[in-house]
Amino acid sequence: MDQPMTYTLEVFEGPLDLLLHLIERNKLEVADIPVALLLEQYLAVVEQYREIDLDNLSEFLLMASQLLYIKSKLLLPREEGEEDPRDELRSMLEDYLRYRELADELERRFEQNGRRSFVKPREDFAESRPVLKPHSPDKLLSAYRAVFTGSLRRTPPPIAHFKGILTHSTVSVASKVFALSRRLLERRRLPMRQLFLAQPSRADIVACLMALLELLRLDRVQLLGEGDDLEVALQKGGRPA
Amino acid sequence: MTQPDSPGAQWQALLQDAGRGHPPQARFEAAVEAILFAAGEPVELAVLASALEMEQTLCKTLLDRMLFGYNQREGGIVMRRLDDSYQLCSNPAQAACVRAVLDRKREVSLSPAALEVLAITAYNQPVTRAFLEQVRGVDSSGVVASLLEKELLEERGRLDAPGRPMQFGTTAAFLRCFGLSSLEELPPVDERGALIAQLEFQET
Amino acid sequence: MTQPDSPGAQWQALLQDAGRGHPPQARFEAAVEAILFAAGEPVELAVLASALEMEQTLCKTLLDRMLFGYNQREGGIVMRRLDDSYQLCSNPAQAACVRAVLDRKREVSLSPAALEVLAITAYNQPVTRAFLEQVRGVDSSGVVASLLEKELLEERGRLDAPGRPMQFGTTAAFLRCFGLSSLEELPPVDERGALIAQLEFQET
Repeated sequence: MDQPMTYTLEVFEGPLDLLLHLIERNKLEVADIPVALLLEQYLAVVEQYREIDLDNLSEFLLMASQLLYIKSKLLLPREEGEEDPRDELRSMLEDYLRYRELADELERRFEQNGRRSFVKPREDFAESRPVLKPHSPDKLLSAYRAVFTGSLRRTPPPIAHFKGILTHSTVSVASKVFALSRRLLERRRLPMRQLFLAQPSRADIVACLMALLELLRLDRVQLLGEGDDLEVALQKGGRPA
Repeated sequence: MTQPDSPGAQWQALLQDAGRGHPPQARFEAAVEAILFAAGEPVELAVLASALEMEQTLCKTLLDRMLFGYNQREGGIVMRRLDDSYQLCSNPAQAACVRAVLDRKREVSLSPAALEVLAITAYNQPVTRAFLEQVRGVDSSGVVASLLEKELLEERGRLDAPGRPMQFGTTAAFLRCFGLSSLEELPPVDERGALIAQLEFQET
Repeated sequence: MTQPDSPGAQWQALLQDAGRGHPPQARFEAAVEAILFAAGEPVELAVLASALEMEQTLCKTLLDRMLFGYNQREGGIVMRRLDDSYQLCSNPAQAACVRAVLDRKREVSLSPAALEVLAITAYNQPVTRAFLEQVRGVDSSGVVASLLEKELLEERGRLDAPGRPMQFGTTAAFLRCFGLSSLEELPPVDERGALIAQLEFQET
């Protein structure tokens, strides 16, 4: 409230909201996604927000690293049959846009109904203690089965629902690119051993290695020294994208 | 009527009785109005039928007949059907003067985030927090908590997946707030070509 | 009427207008009905008059006229004047069926979690919290506490093991709630294998 602001910042619900905002502002189509252009503007906005303590900052940063990753993938020649690295982001944006439009429709309905119609609290009537509803004993059996074997009533969710969970490994490579770049910006040089020893899990180590290789190929970092004393250093004049 | 005092025979006579406003239909409507008024919240058809000691199919026929007439009188109270439940609410046409009297706290307001979560849930229920987060790209647990408190969302048991996450669905209050009698009345959406369907819906 | 849109002039016309059911009186009554309904409690004349933007004396005249007509229709809702306040209540003539519903509304249902804990306990009693937690894969102490409070579970002494954990079993109230006369009447579950075979059968 007492934030000394000379300009008004728009409030973004999240990284997808911000991306859609940028796409609209640049009069682009969701299908295009010129990642390089968006990344630059995206980072500029996030940087602005960082000063005023943005909620969900980590999610905004995660998206930044994902954009960074896509950008780096786009610079490489794509093998035949290989997916466009933008596909996943594109479908996320499309899904989100769809629900946002549905939300607008709901809002319109809410203005006409929920906001204008009121319900009444329950009338005070003869007080009595809560009573337990009678239940069929079969409910016990099905509850018991549900515990041991997985319920029959609950149908498994479509695979699509797990899309995000399953692709998190991809995201984590990108986040490693981002994390590594940031650490190097602060420290300039890091012993390679230390880099891997700090990783909590095997998946992290793999992701970290892939991130390192990615940065090496993009000529962002270089390796100095040899053997056990190998060090990772920021390439001279290199900016972490 | 051989047993004029038996509720069953009495109500049964209503079906034959085509004329509205005759004593039996009026008596039925008075009873339903009293029940719905006192309850405040939505009351299920099954509960109404059992309280009135009548068959559900008959009860439903009479309720739907009542629904139509009740709302046609354009009074201060309207009757709504929400799935298998019925509820009375104040007439939206009177919103201005009701607001002038009502405590501000009773007014529900919904943020864009809340509307997004409701839209995603309505079309995919039951959904987990992780699913909402996946679609929106941000943590949504605060929004979910506030929608649970507003009784627009409810818990729907745990998903059979690692961590057994809680699943959420929309409530009868959700239907009422958005002027729907059932989820089938939601604007139609296809899988991918969704937006087109949506636009067509708005145009008509 | 020189200013047909001014509320004052509009309402004023009502006083001259002796006939009931004319649009202005009907509009007044709809507004009042909506306000009293949404409020649920007595609303003072002064509050009503100010919400409707009219003079108190005029408002009172119209309210009292409405009071008479509203209660004559013998619906499910009646209107009451209490000192300087007005309130809608359910018609006492409908008390029997209102009570039938409201009492029923106080019936508590069991959550899926509670059913799971009851089922595991019923088939394995006495059980410890740790056992329940291990089988369900989630902390169950809140559920156990609420089932103890509902008297569906009871303590059954401590287990002779490290930590001496409390053990729990089902109660007579549990049997009543599930319509059983003894635990032997529980739906049979043989061994694990039998249960799984049964499930596979159901799935095909």
